Amino acid sequence: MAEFLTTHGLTLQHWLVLTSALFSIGLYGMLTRRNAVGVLMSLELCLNAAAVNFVLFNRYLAPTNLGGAERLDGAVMTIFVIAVAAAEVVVGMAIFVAMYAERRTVDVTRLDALKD
Amino acid sequence: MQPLSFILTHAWLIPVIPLVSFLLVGLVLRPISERLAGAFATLAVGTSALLSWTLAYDYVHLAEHGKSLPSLLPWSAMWLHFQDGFGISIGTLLDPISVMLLVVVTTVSTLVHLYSTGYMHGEPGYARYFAFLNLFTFSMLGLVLAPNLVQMYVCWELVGASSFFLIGFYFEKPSAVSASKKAFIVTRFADLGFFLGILVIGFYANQIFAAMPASATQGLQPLDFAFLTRPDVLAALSGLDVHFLGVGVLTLSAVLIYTGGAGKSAMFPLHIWLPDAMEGPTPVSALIHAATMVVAGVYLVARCFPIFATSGDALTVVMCIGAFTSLFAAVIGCTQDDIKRVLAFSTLSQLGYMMFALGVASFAHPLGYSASMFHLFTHAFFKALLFLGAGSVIHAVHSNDIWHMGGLRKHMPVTHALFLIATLAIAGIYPLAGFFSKDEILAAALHSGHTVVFGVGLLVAGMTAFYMFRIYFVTFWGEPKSEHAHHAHESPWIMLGPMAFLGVLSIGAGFIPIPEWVQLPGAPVEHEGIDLAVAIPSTILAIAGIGLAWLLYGGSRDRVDSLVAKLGGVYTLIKQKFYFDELYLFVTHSIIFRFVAAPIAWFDRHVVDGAVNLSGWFTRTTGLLLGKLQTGQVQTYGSWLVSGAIAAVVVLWGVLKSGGN
Amino acid sequence: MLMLPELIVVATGFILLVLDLFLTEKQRDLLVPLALAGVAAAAGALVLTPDTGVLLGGRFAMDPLGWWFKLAFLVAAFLTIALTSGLLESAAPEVRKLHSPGEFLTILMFNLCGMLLLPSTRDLITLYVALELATIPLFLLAAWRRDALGGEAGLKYMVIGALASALMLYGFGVLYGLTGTMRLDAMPALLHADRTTLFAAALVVAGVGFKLTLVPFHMWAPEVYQGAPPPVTAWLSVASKAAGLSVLMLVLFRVFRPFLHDAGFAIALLATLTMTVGNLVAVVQRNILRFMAFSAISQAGYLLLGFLGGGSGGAAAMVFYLLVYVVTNLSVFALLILHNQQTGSTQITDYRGLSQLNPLLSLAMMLGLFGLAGIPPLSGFVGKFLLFSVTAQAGYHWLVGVAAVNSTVSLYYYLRIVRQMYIEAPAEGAVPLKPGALLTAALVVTTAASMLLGVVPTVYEAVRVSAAAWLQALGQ
Amino acid sequence: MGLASWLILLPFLTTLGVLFTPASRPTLIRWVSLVGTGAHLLLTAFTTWKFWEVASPDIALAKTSTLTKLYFVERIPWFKSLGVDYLVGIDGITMSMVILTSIIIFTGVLASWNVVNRTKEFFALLLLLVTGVFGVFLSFDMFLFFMFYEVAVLPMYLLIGVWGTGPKEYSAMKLTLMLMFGSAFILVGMLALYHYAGGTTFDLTQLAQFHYPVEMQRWVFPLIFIGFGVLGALYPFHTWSPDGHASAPTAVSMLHAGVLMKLGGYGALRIGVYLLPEGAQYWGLFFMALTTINILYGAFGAIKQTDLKFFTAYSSVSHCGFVLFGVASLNLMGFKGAVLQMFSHGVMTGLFFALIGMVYGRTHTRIIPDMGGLAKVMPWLAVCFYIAGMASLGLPGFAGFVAESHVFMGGFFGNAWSDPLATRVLTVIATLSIVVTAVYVLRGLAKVFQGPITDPHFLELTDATLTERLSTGILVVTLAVVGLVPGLLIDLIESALLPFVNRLHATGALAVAGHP
Repeated sequence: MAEFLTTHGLTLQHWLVLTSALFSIGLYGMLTRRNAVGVLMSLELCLNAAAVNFVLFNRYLAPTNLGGAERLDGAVMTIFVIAVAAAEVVVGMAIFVAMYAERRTVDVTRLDALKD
Repeated sequence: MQPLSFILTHAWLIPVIPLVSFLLVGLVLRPISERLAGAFATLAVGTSALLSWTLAYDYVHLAEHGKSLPSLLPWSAMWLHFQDGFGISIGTLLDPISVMLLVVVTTVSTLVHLYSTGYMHGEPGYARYFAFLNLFTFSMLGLVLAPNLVQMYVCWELVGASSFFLIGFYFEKPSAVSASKKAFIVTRFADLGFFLGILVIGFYANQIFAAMPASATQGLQPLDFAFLTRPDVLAALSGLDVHFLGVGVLTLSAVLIYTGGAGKSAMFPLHIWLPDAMEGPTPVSALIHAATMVVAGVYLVARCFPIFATSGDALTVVMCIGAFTSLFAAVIGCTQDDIKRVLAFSTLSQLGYMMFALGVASFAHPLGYSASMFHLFTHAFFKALLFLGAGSVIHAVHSNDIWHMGGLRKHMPVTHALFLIATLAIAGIYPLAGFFSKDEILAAALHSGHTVVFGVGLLVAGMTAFYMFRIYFVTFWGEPKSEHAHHAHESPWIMLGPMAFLGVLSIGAGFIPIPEWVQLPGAPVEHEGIDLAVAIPSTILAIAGIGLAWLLYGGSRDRVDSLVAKLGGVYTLIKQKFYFDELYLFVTHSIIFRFVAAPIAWFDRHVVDGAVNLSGWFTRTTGLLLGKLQTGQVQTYGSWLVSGAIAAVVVLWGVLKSGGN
Repeated sequence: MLMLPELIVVATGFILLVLDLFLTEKQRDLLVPLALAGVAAAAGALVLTPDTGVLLGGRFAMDPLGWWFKLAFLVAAFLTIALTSGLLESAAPEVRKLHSPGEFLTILMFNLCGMLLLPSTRDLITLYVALELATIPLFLLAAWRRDALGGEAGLKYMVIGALASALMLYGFGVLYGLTGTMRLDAMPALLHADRTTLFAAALVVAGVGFKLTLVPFHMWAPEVYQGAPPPVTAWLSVASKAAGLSVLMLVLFRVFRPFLHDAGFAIALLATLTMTVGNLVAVVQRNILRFMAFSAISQAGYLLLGFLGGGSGGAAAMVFYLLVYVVTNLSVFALLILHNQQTGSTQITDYRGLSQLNPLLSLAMMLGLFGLAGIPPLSGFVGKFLLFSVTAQAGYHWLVGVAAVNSTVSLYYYLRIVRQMYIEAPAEGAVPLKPGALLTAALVVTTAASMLLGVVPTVYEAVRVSAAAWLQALGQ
Repeated sequence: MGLASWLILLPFLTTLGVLFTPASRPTLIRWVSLVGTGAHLLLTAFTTWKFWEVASPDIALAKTSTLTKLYFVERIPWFKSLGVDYLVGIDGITMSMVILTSIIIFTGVLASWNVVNRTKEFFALLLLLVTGVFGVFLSFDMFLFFMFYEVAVLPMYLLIGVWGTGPKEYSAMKLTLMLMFGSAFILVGMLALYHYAGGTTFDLTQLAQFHYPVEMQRWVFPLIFIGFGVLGALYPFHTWSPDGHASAPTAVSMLHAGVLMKLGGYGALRIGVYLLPEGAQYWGLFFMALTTINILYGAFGAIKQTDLKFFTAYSSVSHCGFVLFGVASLNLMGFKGAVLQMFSHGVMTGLFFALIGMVYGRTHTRIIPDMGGLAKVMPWLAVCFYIAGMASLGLPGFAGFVAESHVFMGGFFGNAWSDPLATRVLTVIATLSIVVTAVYVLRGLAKVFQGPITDPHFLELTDATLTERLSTGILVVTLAVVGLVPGLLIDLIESALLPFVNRLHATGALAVAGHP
């Protein structure tokens, strides 16, 4: 796999551009989607972009200077991120459902009962 | 030298007795019995008077042959310690002028106390009145005995305060209240000058004091008269090359000190309070505003005379203002209708006399100094008598206006006789007291070469005779002009007695050899007998004045009225006292209050306080505006968060690139 | 042994969860004492725990300052549960009751566990997991009352929280990329003050700033504080803030220590912004929960001052102030919760005349507010004083001025409440509040602690010793 | 425990005593307060006597020393790692201020005898406040000092807010915030002082041995001076004073104007000048000019006031200006004058406010034009009012004159670091106030007490009661005693102030050039 990537001229930088783009798209979505579910989905994008980063760095950088169990830290982190993201989504959805029951909408721009 | 007698070493008893009496009367006796309070107060001052006569007697006998009387400081104690080598002591300075004034003050005060027991009988606040009289007497005596400028100033303020309370004795009467305020504030303003004078001279005297060897200043403090009037100190002071607005230190401080004196002695243009001060009970006017307190200014200048004389310029100021005041007041005195005001203007005029007498004196020609003190002495008696006489008349007629009186010589013969004596005395008719002292002043002016002043003095002498006889004729001659005047009764003996005593003094005081005793220390003796070159013209002028008064006021009022009509505006101008009261009123109310005080009050409430409120408003408004950012839109908050992160990046880049490595 | 407190807390959480299934409505009243006992046991265990030591191959470690943080979390949890007891019990008024007490307490326990883990984490993985554990349950707690406001609060909290955690995670990723290691302690040696590092630092700070309510990452706070049930708000305002501080200290002292001194100006700026905005907006609030939110924001600004200079004095000052803040803020919340529970109101004006109805409660609340304002001899004063002192020592005299002026402004709004309680007359028909036993006890404890911490120097001196030891250990 | 601690503890114990007295028994509460403060008065007298015994042999020592010697020192380490100690002690300045405070609180309790609304809280707060005041005067550790300082300021908010009149909430808030604003400045200065000296001690006596860099002194001194100046009604930070005093209840005005405002001058002297002599040298002239404005501005401001309390408040602005003026004149006479003025103004203004309260309690108005001729129905109050007025216009025989003469002498004598002509001109301008003061005092009093009675209801009013006579009497006697025998107080404070001057001179003359 690694050989495949390097031979096709894909360096870490390319991957980083990808994750940055992913992250940015996620951010944009979080800040602009009116539908709460859409916001959650954008969040997933962000988290996943970050998670991919960890894998990448683990792949490209970490093994060179570390030994033992820590060699896998980046990958482990990714798994945790995925797990946490799932938990986050669960909690989020639970709240949305409760919200929807109360307000009959999941449009985040209409949630402004609390303000100055 | 023989040991000093008891009273000389315990001279402090003389002021302290009235003080104790003041406290007792004010705190203890007043609620118990008003009569008792009055009697006690009178007794206390009487005791002081007896003591001061004894003291004067002992003191005069201290004189050794061919020498002038010594200056003694038998008792003193540190009072206010400013810093090392600069403190203020209190003590009793005995020298000719203080002893003389001691006698005058206690004597007149006793007589006034006595007189008042009759005059004030039945008035509400009777005991309060006596308490303040006691307080005044104490303060005045303290002033007289002061061995340094600060004690003088302290007592100076206290006499001012007691004068304030006595002028405002009828505190329900608005005119009395405003007169008392006016008196206090005007003199206070003058005292500011006095105080500044003390500051200025104190600063430099302290420098000189500190530079002297300790042996040279043994037992002295920089502000002691004994130090300040020493020739070497004066030489050092006048030698200082320090000028303010082109005026040397010595002259500056002398003029400033003189300002205080001018205020108390109501010299032009600070004279405006004295006529109004006549709102107080008449005995008070007699004691405070004729015989004693108002001469404090003269006394101050006399006390500091070496300073003035060394300065020279300051003395010229004293002379000019004194001469002008004497003329100015005499002119106004000719037109007033209120008997007490006429007397007040006459007091002003006589004070001017005393002042310019001092002004013409010098170390070369010290006669003016003695003459001034002599006149102070005699004037106290006849002026007090005039006031008490006026009081007696007012008591009978219930009015101050001379045109409500008339014909009183029949109803009040004793008062009439005594008033006449005093009037003659002030007019300067031989052999009454006023003649001698006035003569000596004029002689001093003439002999020291101040001919203009001499001329003014002569003129004023004539005018004095005129206006004094004007009120005399209007009051005691002619027909009674009011209902009260018809039914006037002679006053009781408790009032007449003191007047009679003063009458005797008005006649005889001229024969007391004050000028012999009161000599300017360190100057040649220049006393001479009656100088006919002066006596004759002055007597002629006086008689002329009396004659003119008789002419105008001896008979009907028509002549006066036609004369007034002819004078027209000039007369009104004079009668309105040259509108000085209005001028002051304008300056204080329309300028200071309106253009200083009111704007400051406004500025404070609106600008300074406004700034404080503005900062509060600003805080709230900023808070409100920042609060508006809480739109309730979660995505906006998210944007803030992201922008915050970006901003943090930028800031960190900036800070660590520039500030770090 | 090192992890005993955390384990006890987790165990308590599970026990509560399981018990909840078997208990009747009435019997559930036992859950609160049980939870309290669990927290107390954890605290007891903490006391016995040594303040240094390593577990899990260096991914979990005790350090002297972490010990204090854990104490703060446990104290906060204990007090919060005590304050909440009135709303959790079956007899509570239906409208404002917090339903499902077992679940509520369980989630609280898990949340607490996450916080307890935070100061001990030594690599990015544990840090991330602990942080999320310390955050996600809060979303649920905030939305506990499934009413419109609660739901909105929970949702907003969740969205912003997720955003912040995404940013932070991205930052973590960059850090990992830069150093190739997850171990926090290994990072300083591998980092240079280049743009990428600073970029990562900024992202991490933004993520933590969300938890610590630093301006401009604070905007969720007023909304959530207002919408959440008051006990949750209380918990949020103290525990979540403490968690934020512990992470920030971890990050700034362990990871970015080489730059800490030079970044002083940035910290100063952030502190200025945070306290000023918090204070200014607090001035105009009418709802007491929102008001407390802004007050808490400004307090975070003061806390930040301790980072200036990067010395152990600063660390000690922050931790001490945190302890002070926990007890003081909870003493204020005690009355706030009680008031809300019995009147349903959250308006500041509804506190009017309280001093005439409940003199002692009002006194306690006033002391709490003065403590927050930093008025001596309350400990809030000493705490602030220490922070200001650190600031001055770092040479930021102007910032001391800013902070002190801000204190003045804050006094204004704290006094507004005092004014309502003491100067205004009570409303017609207002009845005195009746505090429960647990709440009273908690109030007494917090008030006493908030006074004593400032007068008895023992705690501060102990923190100071810990901080010195901690920083020394870091330096090696 | 020593005398100094007891002086702080006694009012605090009295506070507790009041707190533990049931609110339903207001009379008992009053008596507890009265007995507590009375006992404090006795304790103060005893301490003064003791102090005099131990301190008087050391006067010669003070002439050369640059450190003020403390007596009855108690030091208990507190926050050890910070160098914070519980450090209390007494020197001459402290002693005189303690005497003042003790008198004022005792008379203040008497003057509040008729507070009926929430009596317990009132007295508890009043006594708490005064505990803080004693703490400030007696503590010589800056931390402790600052702590007590705020304890002294804050109860004012409730005292005015609850028991005040008029726009009380506004006034109370403004007062509290402005004073706290001032203390923000102080805090900055204090922490700078602490850290520049190494950050190991807050002990004033030890900090005094440290020589601060001149540059640092130059920026810290104005902070300290202005910070304390706010409490000392320094122009333009004085506007809390009129509103605050006007709204405050009698005893609070008394304490506030009488004692609390003194903390300003005290702090400026004790911390500003003492620790930062070179800063003082640099800024002396500037602050002299500012306080000259203070003096005249307050006096002119008072002329136009119609409310008796505003009137007195502006007069306080003017008189407190003297205190700061004396401090800024940087010589022994100025310093002594400042302390004397603190004392005399404290007593005098305490008397003023007590009397205003009494008059207001009868006429139910404080508006000067509405009153008139009251001397007829309340001679005692009138006499006391006039005495207070005369004292405030600096009539010799009362304490005010002693103080003012020192201040003016001090200003005129100037110092080596300010342009002599400038200090003299400023002094001369400042002396104008003695005339302006006479104007407003006499105008105000004349309207209230003299002239015809303006309202027939006034004829039914009564003169002072026994407690009122007692409280005013004590204050009047104090004014007179200090005025007549100033040595009593001067000797007490001089040895404490000499080191202040010595310190200024020990720094060596700085170049006069480059003044602000």
